[in-house]
Amino acid sequence: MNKIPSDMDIAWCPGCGNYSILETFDKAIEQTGIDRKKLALVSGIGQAAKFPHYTKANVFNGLHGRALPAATGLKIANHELSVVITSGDGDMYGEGGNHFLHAIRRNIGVKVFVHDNQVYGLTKGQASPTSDLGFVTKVQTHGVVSVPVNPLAVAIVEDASFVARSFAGDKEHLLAMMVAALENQGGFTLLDILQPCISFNRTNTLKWYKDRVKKIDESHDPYNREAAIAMSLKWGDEIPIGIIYRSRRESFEAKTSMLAKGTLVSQYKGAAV
Amino acid sequence: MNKIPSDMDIAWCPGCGNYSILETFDKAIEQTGIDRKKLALVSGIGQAAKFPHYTKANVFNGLHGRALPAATGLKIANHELSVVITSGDGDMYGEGGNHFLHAIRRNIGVKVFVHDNQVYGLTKGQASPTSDLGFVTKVQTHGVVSVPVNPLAVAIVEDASFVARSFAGDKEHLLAMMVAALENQGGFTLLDILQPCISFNRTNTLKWYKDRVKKIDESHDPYNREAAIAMSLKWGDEIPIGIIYRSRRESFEAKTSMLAKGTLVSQYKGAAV
Amino acid sequence: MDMNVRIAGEAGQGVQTTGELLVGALAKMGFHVLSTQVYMSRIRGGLNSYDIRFGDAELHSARRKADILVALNEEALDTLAADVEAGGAVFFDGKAEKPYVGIGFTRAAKETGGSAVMANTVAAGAVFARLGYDVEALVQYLAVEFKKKGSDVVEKNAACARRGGQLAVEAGVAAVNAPKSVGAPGRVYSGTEAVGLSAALSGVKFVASYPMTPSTGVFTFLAGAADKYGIVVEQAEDEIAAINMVCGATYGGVVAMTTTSGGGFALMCEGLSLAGMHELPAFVFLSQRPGPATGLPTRTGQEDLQFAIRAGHGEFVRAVYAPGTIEECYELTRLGVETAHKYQTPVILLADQYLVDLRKNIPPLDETYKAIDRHIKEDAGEDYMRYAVTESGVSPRAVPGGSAFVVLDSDEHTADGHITENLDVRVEMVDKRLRKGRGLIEDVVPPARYGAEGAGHLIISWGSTYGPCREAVDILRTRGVEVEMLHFSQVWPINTEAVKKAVGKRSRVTVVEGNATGQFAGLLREAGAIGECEKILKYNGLAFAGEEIAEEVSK
Amino acid sequence: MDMNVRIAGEAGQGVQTTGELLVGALAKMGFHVLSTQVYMSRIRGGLNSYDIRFGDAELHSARRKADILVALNEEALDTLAADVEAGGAVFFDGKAEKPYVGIGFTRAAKETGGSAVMANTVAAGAVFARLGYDVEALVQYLAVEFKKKGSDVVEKNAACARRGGQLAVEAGVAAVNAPKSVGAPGRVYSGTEAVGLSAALSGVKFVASYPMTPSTGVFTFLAGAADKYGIVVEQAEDEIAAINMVCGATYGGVVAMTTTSGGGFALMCEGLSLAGMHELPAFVFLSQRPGPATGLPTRTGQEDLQFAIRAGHGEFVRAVYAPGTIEECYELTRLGVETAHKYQTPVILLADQYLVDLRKNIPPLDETYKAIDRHIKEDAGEDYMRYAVTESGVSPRAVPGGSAFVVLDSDEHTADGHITENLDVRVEMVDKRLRKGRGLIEDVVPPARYGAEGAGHLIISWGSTYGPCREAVDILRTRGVEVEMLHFSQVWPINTEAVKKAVGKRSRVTVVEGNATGQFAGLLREAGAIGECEKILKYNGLAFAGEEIAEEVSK
Ligand SMILES: Cc1ncc(C[n+]2csc(CCOP(=O)(O)OP(=O)(O)O)c2C)c(N)n1
Ligand SMILES: Cc1ncc(C[n+]2csc(CCOP(=O)(O)OP(=O)(O)O)c2C)c(N)n1
Ligand code: SF4
Ligand code: SF4
Ligand SMILES: [Mg+2]
Ligand SMILES: [Mg+2]
Repeated sequence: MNKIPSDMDIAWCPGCGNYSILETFDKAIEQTGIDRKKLALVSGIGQAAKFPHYTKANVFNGLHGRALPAATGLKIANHELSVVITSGDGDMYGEGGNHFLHAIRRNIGVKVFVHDNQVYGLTKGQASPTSDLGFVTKVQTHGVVSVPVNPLAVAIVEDASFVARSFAGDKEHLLAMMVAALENQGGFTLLDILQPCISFNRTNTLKWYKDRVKKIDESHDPYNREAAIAMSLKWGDEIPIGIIYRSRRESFEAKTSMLAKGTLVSQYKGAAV
Repeated sequence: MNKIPSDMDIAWCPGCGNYSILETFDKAIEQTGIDRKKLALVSGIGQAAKFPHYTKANVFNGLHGRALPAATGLKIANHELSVVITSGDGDMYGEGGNHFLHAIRRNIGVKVFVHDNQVYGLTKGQASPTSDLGFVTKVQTHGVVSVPVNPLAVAIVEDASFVARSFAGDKEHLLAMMVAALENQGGFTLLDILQPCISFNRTNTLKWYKDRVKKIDESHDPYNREAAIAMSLKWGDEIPIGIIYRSRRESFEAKTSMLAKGTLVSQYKGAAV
Repeated sequence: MDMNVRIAGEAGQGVQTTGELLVGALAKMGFHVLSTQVYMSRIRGGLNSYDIRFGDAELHSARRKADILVALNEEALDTLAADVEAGGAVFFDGKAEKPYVGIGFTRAAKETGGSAVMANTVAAGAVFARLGYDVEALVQYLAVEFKKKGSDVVEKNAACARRGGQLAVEAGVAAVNAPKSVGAPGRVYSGTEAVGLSAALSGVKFVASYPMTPSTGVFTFLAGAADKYGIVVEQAEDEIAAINMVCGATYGGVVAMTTTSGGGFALMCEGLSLAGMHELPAFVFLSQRPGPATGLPTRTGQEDLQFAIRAGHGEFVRAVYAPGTIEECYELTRLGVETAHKYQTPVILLADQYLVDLRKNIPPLDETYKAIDRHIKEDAGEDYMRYAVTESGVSPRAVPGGSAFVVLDSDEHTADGHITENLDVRVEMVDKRLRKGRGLIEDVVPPARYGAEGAGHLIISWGSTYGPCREAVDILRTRGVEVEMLHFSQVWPINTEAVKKAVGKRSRVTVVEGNATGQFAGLLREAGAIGECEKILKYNGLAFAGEEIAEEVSK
Repeated sequence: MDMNVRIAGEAGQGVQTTGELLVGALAKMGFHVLSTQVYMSRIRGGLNSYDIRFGDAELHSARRKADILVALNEEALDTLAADVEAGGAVFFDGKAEKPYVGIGFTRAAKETGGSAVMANTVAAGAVFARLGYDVEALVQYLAVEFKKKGSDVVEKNAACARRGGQLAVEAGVAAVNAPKSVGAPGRVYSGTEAVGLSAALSGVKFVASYPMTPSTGVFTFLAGAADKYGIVVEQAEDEIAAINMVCGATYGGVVAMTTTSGGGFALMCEGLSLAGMHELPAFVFLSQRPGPATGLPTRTGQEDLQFAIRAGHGEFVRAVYAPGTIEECYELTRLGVETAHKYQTPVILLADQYLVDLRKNIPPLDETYKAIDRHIKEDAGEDYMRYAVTESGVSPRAVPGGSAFVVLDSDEHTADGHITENLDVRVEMVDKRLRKGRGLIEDVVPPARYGAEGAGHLIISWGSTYGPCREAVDILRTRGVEVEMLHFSQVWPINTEAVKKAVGKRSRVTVVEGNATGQFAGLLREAGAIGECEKILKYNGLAFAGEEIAEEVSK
């Protein structure tokens, strides 16, 4: 049941960080006991966005950058589904930036897993919104001049329900984060996963990340917004991983009176209005 | 020269906050000595976006939400122009949200004046991204449930060059802010202007704002990011106005080697490559 | 016989309120009423006008001139007095020189009712005097209308209405020979209401839109109806979000729609293509206004036809409906939603500012809630294939959350929905998707005919030009000119054979459209359905009047 | 005579490198070379192939079968061995059973050159042995090609090439009768390079794009050429930003463009409409791939023709060019940019994956930099009117920063660019904008003819189907079937009279297109330029081969 369709050939490069994310995801689903028939994976386009094809679930593999609105529509139609987005840094923070900004405000209860390799993988190595300054590509021939977007900080100032970072190179940590994210009931849930791309990011390699990631100290209170913002602004020699922020807001679904009597889609079953 | 075309009939409601913004803008241009022939006003669509028609300047009145990319293209074509955007909260933070997020990263040297009336004026009163929680409209019949976007906080965490807030009801303050914004040479410049909409926002009225705005204390150091973030998160009983944040980043134009020898458009004049 | 009353003034002066008051009262009194609106893109100021045409027979179009003009400000007087029929009356809110009748509506309202907002009631009273109708009929209507607001409001309005009539008489206004009541149906609907109501009754449960004139009315209508019908109405951050939310919601099994106009629709093209590939029943209400770009935001036009038909990259099938009447707004909304679900493909309902703002009294629409058949297969089971290849091209539809895994991919995919680069499967899937076009063609709403059957001259209308064309046919007939008319309320796909048959042999074919390039004529030609033809085109932002078309035809 | 060498293997195995090496060497040796690529949407793995067809006469299309297959992995062998001509050779990187020739390219490369990346040089050496060409010609080419990398690299590659030849001989490979060099022009270009180079030479100084296959090549080319030509290349956050940046930059007076494919273009529709309303010379390079939605991201198709022509709400004029050859890529890019500026309106250059990846040796393109005429009026002065009404519809163009105020509005506007709701001005402005269409029609690139003049059977091609159709005409001629061919390198607007004249009376008209619905045939019909016609359509993601069209025609 949790195996990929046997004739499905995984299109990722051997050695790609996406494999550990896939493996860990399957573990997290097992651990949380989520019924795969009630699991919907929504994605855009990119390497990360191919993910849903490689596990067993309902799948909506839509347009580049548009996973969030599709997932929002789906979650509203049937909020009993676990709706998980698997996206890339370009997909979510580039093409999809506006939806990112507004889905957080809405606090829609979807889980957003961003495979953040700081590069456009599928289109062969252009800079992404999270590429570091100076990153050289065939388009950014003199190196990136725009400062990287800080999705975690943006999510925190917009008061997202759950904001965390993990690393594909630390499966144990990743599993813990995925489980926490999947179990979060508060609304918009962001898990940014540092993911080495061996083909196009020769700067932020597995080793580069390994040398820098640092688990967030237990003393950090994710409900403390100020501390969370400060934590989210850290990047460079030390990159904090763990749950950075949590908010006590109510989710969109919880606040929408129309959904109190059951899922929207179930409302066709009963009597006419 | 700085008069509006005599046959131009201003389409704003009598009593609208936009009038003081217009009046103050003309003063700011006078005070800064900006040559109107070198001034380009770029706007999207909305009440605020009609602004460029009511003063004398070069005008690019484009699409709803798309002032920023158009202004970016223009600034790159001719960085000797003063490029000023007059936009609304819906235009800039709603439809235009993705450009907002990325123009800041780019630190393109355009001035963004947002006439923030916390409502969609031109389309008759739907909630905007800055509408307060609970704001009731014909679309948001049970009141707004999404938390307002915090454009200032977002701009600060994205390290914009200049971030300030002012109020249409305090022309003196507004003039000072406009002048400071126009004179800022560092790159992306955001001035969010609280603007009463007498027709569709009966909550955040002139009085409502007057009772709450509070000039930022001189002791505030806009180069202190932490303090700036804390300041930007304030909203409600007390709404700080003034320069909240400044950064020492270099602008896109300054960092682009191609523009070192003069404006891009001037490069047709010289010898062929 | 019929008459045309025109209320004109600045935005914010109550043009619309006065108009609606008269429409309501006259409809209640049993006249046939049809009203249209022309307004500027501003909240206050400018010049707006509201035409109330009413009479003793059904009406289908506006008239160019007014029999009575109520000018609420000087600009209205200056600009519109020339468009009053000879012998017509002009009321002006203030002092006016002869032949204009100066009545201080606002002043009278303040004096009589205590508030300037009742000026429209005073004006309505004056209009009644001119028409020679008993002002008490107006008073009765007001009593019902304002009942909820309490007896004080009712009484003050009654006084204002009476005062208006009195002032008109005092000013020397004589009653004219006005239409007699015929007991016409008493329920007034706008195009907006007919679309919104039908959507709600058809089981639309999710609406995601970004406001844009002239589509916002339907969005707002559905927001207002949300509690009653159990609809989640969400204002999206932009139109791209709106269409993708709709895709997500339909995937989830809910009937969903979005409302937009040209610029917003332009942003939805990629999402439309997604619905084509995913085979999702996305329903788009596209209300046109003149372009390009921002154009004339509050005016009318039919410029987005060919765009609507070609919008989206790659090839996929769709249906595009274009209602011409309030009734068609109601029927085609349901049919559109049904077709989207029957064929699992995007459907567009193409309206325009003229049509959404058109108001008319018609027999009450059926308000029974009856959700359309979503064609959902329950218990699809583990072996479910979302894109099973079928003869009709339509695959059994399951939705997530049940016993099946439902897999959609925007890349080319195998029958189970997973990504593929197998090029034979590609061809099979393209053929499958396009095969749905056959059923869509069979289901096309046949063009409706009107006028002199088989006449040598055929007039073709589509969408909102129906009414004006129909009136033109009647006008021409009174002048002894026999023409036949063919009306298309579905503009895509084109059933070439059916059209060819309906057109038959004619000496003259004229296509009437609200655009500058003759887009529908082009489509009919491409389909091989017609050959050379004449075109009557209008693109100044206003709708046709029947008389205007009759004139053009007679040229 | 000509031969076809096919290199196939996984992404990342050097299929492209090997292909380009052979193309380069064979072109240098004076053969006519034409290469095409087929690849999957992945970075590693899968199955890609690269065809190098070369001979003693100019080539216009790929062939379906190969004379030599170099299979870099087992999947390539299993899938493609069947597509080798009888008597052809199959090389396999490893052990292989007869009749396949197993040569350990990688192993040989490691042993001889010290690194696996030189396996492609070994393979090229083996191919040379099969062709009976002196491997020293390959070595010479390598010496020039790798000069910059130092003598060590050159020597190691030389050794690998020789080793490849030797291994082939040892494996019993016999030389075949191969084409003789004819001193063909030595400069190889891809479609991508021809477009990119032409854009740079025409004075494009600003490029804003969002990456999307198969348009990214031109974007990357221009980024690589930026320092040389003084171009600012900016990766936009999305395609909406890209087109609006282009609008802003052209307003500023700079020649600007964007590159995209179907899905990205869909997002640009509103911006395109803006360029139409603002009258800005926005230039869009639209490289097609199969849809709808994500479709087949790395394959080819011609499915976006009608969308490109109708994209954007409201009505405005545009030109759409569709090059069929490398030379046309070069010429039409400049012409497209020129037309955009001459008429101040958006222009689209429509290519596809097949064409951008096509490589061919042709006489060197003129690399003189000569910016196009931007038609800018200097010193326009205080009284300047951006939208002065003229006979041609084209208003004198000034840019901001000079003596004039330059005012653009996306709403309907008066001649000075300010917003208006004057409906007479509206009509005047629509007419003015659409009047530009007349000049555009006069300037249309006439269709090119080829083959038997006046033959009863006419084949129509557009864009990249040119080459395959042309080859089909030649093939048919050798079989005694005379057909004429008409090639459209501009697909919009349609000059109906010119097409009618060129088509004349034919007993049979066949339109050849890379889509499933016959879009260009539809356009020609709508224009009234042709009547009933046959269609040869292909939509599996691959380009036509000449033989295939010849076969279809003969059916
Ligand atoms: C509208 C649109 N624009 C562009 C593309 C091309 N495209 C596909 S994936 C991608 C970027 C992928 O980067 P990211 O989201 O970081 O994913 P990754 O491949 O790195 O996992 C782009 C630009 C597209 N499919 N659609
Ligand atoms: C693509 C598109 N979508 C929607 C609209 C309709 N529209 C025009 S202005 C506006 C919102 C205006 O709100 P805001 O930007 O806050 O400006 P305000 O009128 O309040 O000054 C909208 C939704 C449009 N013109 N284009
Ligand atoms: S290109 Fe990078 S992200 Fe994509 S599959 Fe390969 S290693 Fe992974
Ligand atoms: S609607 Fe509001 S924002 Fe617009 S002009 Fe009127 S008062 Fe000003
Ligand atoms: Mg990435
Ligand atoms: Mg606003």
